[in-house]
Amino acid sequence: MAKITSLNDLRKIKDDLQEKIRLRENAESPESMAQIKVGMATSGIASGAKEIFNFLVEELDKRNVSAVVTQTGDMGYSYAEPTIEVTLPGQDPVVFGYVTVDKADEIIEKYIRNGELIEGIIPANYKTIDD
Amino acid sequence: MATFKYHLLICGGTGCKASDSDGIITSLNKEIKEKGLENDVKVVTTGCFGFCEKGPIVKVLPDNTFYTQVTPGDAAEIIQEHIIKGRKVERLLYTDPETENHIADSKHMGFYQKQIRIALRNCGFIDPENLDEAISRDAYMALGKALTEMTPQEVIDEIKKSGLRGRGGGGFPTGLKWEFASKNEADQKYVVCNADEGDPGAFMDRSILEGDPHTVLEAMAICGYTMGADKGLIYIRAEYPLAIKRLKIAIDQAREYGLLGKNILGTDFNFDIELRYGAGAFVCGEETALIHSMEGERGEPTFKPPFPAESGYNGKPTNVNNVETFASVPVILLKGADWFSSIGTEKSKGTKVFALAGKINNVGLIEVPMGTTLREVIFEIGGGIKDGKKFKAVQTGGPSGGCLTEKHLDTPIDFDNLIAEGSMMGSGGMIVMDEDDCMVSVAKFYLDFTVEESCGKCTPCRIGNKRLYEILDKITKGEGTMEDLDNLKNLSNVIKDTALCGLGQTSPNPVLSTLDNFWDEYVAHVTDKKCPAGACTDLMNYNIIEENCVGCTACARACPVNCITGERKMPHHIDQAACIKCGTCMEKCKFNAIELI
Amino acid sequence: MANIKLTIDNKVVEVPAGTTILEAARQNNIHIPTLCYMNLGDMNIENKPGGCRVCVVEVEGRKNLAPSCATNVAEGMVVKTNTVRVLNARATVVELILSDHPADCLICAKNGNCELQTLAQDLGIRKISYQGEQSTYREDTSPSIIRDVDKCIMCRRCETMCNDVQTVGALSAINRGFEAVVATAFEQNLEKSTCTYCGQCVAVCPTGALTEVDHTQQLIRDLADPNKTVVVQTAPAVRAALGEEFGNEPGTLVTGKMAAALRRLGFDHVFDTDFAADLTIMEEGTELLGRLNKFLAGDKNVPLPILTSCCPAWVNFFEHNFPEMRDIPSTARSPQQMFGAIAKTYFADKIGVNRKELVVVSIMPCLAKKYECQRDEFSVDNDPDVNYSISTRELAHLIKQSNMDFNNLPDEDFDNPLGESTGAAVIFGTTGGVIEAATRTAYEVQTGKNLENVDFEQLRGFEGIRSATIDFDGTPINIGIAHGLGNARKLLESIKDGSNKFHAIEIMACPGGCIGGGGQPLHHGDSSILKARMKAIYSEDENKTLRKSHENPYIKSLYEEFLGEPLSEKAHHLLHTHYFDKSKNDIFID
Amino acid sequence: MSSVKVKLKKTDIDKLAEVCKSFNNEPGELINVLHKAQEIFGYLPSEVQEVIAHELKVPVAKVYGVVTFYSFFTMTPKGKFPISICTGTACYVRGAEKVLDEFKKELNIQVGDTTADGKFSLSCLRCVGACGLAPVVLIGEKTYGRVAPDDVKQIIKEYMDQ
Repeated sequence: MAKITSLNDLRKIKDDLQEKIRLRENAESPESMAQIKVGMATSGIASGAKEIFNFLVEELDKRNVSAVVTQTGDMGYSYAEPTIEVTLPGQDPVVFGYVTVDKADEIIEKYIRNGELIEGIIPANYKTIDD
Repeated sequence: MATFKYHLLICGGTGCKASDSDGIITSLNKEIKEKGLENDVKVVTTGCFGFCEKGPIVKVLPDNTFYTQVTPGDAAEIIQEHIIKGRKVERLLYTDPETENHIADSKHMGFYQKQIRIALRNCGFIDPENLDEAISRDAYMALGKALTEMTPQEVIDEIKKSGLRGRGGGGFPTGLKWEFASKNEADQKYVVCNADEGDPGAFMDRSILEGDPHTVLEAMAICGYTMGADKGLIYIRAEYPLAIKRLKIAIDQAREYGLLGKNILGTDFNFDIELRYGAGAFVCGEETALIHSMEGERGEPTFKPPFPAESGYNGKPTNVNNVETFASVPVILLKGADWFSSIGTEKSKGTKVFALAGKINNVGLIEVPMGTTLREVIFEIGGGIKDGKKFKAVQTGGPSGGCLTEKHLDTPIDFDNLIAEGSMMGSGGMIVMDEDDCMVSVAKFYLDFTVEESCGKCTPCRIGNKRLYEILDKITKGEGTMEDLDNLKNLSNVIKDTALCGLGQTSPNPVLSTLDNFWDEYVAHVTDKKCPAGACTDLMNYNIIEENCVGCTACARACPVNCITGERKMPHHIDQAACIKCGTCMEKCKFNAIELI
Repeated sequence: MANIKLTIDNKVVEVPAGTTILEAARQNNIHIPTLCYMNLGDMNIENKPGGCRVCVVEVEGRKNLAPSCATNVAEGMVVKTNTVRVLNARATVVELILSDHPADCLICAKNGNCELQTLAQDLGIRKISYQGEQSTYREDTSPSIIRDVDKCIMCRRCETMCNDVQTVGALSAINRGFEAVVATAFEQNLEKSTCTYCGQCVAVCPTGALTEVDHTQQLIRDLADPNKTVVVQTAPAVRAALGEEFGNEPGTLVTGKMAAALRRLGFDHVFDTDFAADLTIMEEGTELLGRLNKFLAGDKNVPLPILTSCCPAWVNFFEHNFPEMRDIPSTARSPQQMFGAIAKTYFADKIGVNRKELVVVSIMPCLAKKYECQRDEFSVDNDPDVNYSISTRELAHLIKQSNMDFNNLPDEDFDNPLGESTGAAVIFGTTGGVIEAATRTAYEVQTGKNLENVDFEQLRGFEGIRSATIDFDGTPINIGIAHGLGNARKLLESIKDGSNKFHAIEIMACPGGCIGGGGQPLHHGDSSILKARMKAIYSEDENKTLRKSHENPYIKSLYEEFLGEPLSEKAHHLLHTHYFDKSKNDIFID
Repeated sequence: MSSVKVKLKKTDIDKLAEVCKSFNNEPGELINVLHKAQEIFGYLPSEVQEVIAHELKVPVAKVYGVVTFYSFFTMTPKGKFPISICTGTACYVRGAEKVLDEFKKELNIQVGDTTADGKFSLSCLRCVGACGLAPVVLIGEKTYGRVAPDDVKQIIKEYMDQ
């Protein structure tokens, strides 16, 4: 490592390095950003949830969208798998069913970025995943 | 670069290491490799999470799952269930002692809810052996700001404005101290970090050094800039091998990056840091004693003035601050004095780290805003008293502090309130006691410590504390008189009034505060020859409960002094005058017929 | 410096800035008691650990009491030295010290002369409220000094003297807390340490923790033994201090009364070490001139400067610390030992007594002398030249025990032949005196001219290290003087590194020279006493008709009848010695 | 003072001289030198102190004064398995004293002593910071947490045959 010779250098390095622990930073204040949970019980994985999970993690990172992606167990919507639940800051959770890579892309661009509701929402059964 | 989907944070602090957190790391990495998840999951060794009671802790991010008391054998399950299947390992989750519900996320645990972490901000979050992680969390940014955008006086003013006071015990305004040191002209000046933490039951400084060493290095450099010192010394206990190792790594890394050394960040400011080792003397927490120790002398305090700011290490102006104080400095410069001073009480700003221990459910290291009440700390963060017992007292400030009781529970904790109540902030030890703790014995415990640690230089501390201890010992043995209680009081006050250094001046506090708050308990020992808490064995008697005794003679046969008599199959009797209170009879009795009262 | 106004005990006083409360009070006749504090102002010796806490006072606005010895005055300060709070604290502190102190005052060597005892009396301590464990240590007896560490109160004065002033380093505080005490390395006997027996620790010890080895009982028995002839020699500094023990002003000369007292004690011959001091000048002076002339003739290998060797603590010091320089000091024995050697040969022959029946006793201001007379090289067939040495203080005790009214004794003279001396010998008792005496003789011998003015003011004074150049009729002779072993060390280091070029150096181990010796009446930290003694010494010199050693008629006849000439073979045998390397004693090498 | 008399080998003396030299024979570095020396010898016998005093040119009494001041320095060799009991407040409140008594009883030695066979030595430590595990016992590098007096026999047994 070369020596850091100015405050600007230090700032630049910091910005680069911050990516490395963004995952942790985001976990620190989940309330302030979108939280995405991917149903990844055996059935979910079988229906391609893993692929969706990887896509979300990588794309959000690439597109510089602050969001926390976690996996969770069975969401109880087996009929619509793969399912993901998205919670925007200050809003109630919304669950999307039959999620494909394309759908996931749409969810990122429209719902997470702009708050536009899109098709594929599963009617809420008044329960969040953690309950 | 791989984008990890999970970070597994594992506490590598001394407490968790003692419970084999290294073994957990090895097992986790092995599992990860076997399952081919090297690019998805990253294992990070961090500093202390604070929740030592439940260590070792493994925290899974991004979902903030908090696994407690993990063993290396649990690694496979965590990987298989949590990482691969997305199911939390229920049995490793924290159980709320009241609701008995599992709580997965640390944010919802009472232990963390009331905490604001400033000094501990990076502990349990970054890998302390990795400067990159520290930089990504703003390390050296405050130093950069100070060097390029502020004059030394502006930095001092900012610290003064923040209201930061020394966290080592004295509570002296830090900015003022820096200003004194900056005003004394000399060819050489020193910044000293006091890491000779010695309060029995306090380990916040060690946790900071183990968890976030760079913040201390950075703050020392900032201090050096304000006072015109190019040399820093960290006086650290030799009994802290892990902290020493991490500091050495941190210093090397900072030098490599040019954040210590010559022309830091392209300015003409030079600063470097060396370690000095303490050798087991509590009194070296006192700054003049510390300086003598660094000079290779006996760690005896000397009279102030002259203050170290005028004549310190090697006779040069020296500024001494403790670890926690330094750890608060960089954030103040980055977030501003106003932000810092918005936290806390009128005269005590910011947060304070406490080491919570004793008869409490959640033993650990916590950081709360000044002004938090003892009740919040003990019952909300600490989770209340262990085993459902009754709260009796909390000892704050270590050997310099006092015991506070029920009536003080709603006192907002800050420097001045604690002193007003007869205790001290000290370095932040907080020991909770329950109904089984005898307050005379507790006072004796602390005096034993002070007698052991007194340097012996001044009469009141050398002989006075010994005499205090002896009187307390007499009382716990049932040999005390009311005159002894008067003597305790007078001697305590004289020691407070005449001892040379802070250690001596505060050493009678445990006695005075227990005399004040538990006078009846002292009197019970003296006049009734009884220990209400049932802790002083000399005042206890073994007694045979007649209705339970079947006359098996097991106790009589075992008694080493043959003081138990009785017919076979008839209730037995203990001759109290001959009994040596060894407890053998109670061990031998199979019928619960022997009690200790 | 600016003056500061403050109030002490309701009295407004004005003192210079930088004054301590204690000094300010004393200057205004308010006597705050002290115990650990010691200040020998003129010699820059101060012991101020602020440890005993006896001198605490109340300062308005301060939350605890202030040690007056270590607290400087400040403008507008309001000090109270005798409130209930202060008196209670002070008494409690003294009670605490007493609670860890043997209560054997009546049979303690320091009884009546103990600062702790006086303090307890002044404060009216009538009971010790705090009883408990007492520290116990092994008693350590060396040839000169007894350490009864049970009586140590950790005032640290001895440590200051041994380390800061003398740089001997035999004593240090050890352990901590209640076990803390001043002791030797590994708590070994003083004999195994680097101790030089200078006795400065004894001189300043406020209690009975450090005292001298007492030979008075042995002396009483010897005086009573009809088969023994007992002769006594008294060192120059004794006569300038002994009177203090009998209530005389410091600086009162009691030479004549001392001689009378000694005679009444039963000594068969009352002689004077001063005689041997004159003899020392003959030997040492000749040795100096010998080396000097060789050097002036171009021999650069001559060991110079020549160092005086009459002080036994100084000899011990260089044997321990500068063994590599042990060829520099004069080989001349000290006056005490020269006296012994002459007494047990020349004088014993003269009166027809076998040397084994002759007991030579010396009265010395010094504790190292007790050790010196026990050195192997000063014995013949296990019979020491000087049997034993007693201190000025011991002599005073002895006189008191013998029911003499010292102050009303007549003035008497010493006996002959070993009692006659010159003014040059008397000044051996003070710093600068030996070298001045040597100069008086060396000058006349070297130049062959008569020395008109024998007072070499430039060699006198209290400065720790002094130097002067004396014109030996065209040849400048550089002279150095040091008193106090710390100063000696500095001077020796400067010789070692070549920064100082002296021809001759006088060194005395004790601050002030022998007048401040470890066996003298205790000065309790008052340096004006030393000054008065010094003045007395010089006045004795002035009053003598003969003031140059080589003019002493009995010295002349000693050479004529017995020794031949200075540095003769006989003189070498009886009056000179050699030195040892003691630095390696402590280190084990397998 | 309890000290074991030893004679130092020439190589040991050289080693010590080397240590002192690495600190420029600075008297101010005395404590650092003592730390290093104790690392090498395991303890600080008087002979080691004498060599250090000689090298740093400080009085040996002073070295001894420093050694006896700091509890970290010891003049007796530690046992093969040094047992340290934390007597910090947290451990005290949770029964460290009883555990200590049990060790004393089982090993039949006092704090600061070493068993006759040189196997165990017993000492007390100030807070080691593992308060969550109180009471804590350290044997060499290994930590035992939540030790009860009843556990003591078993713990000692672990080392008996080693």
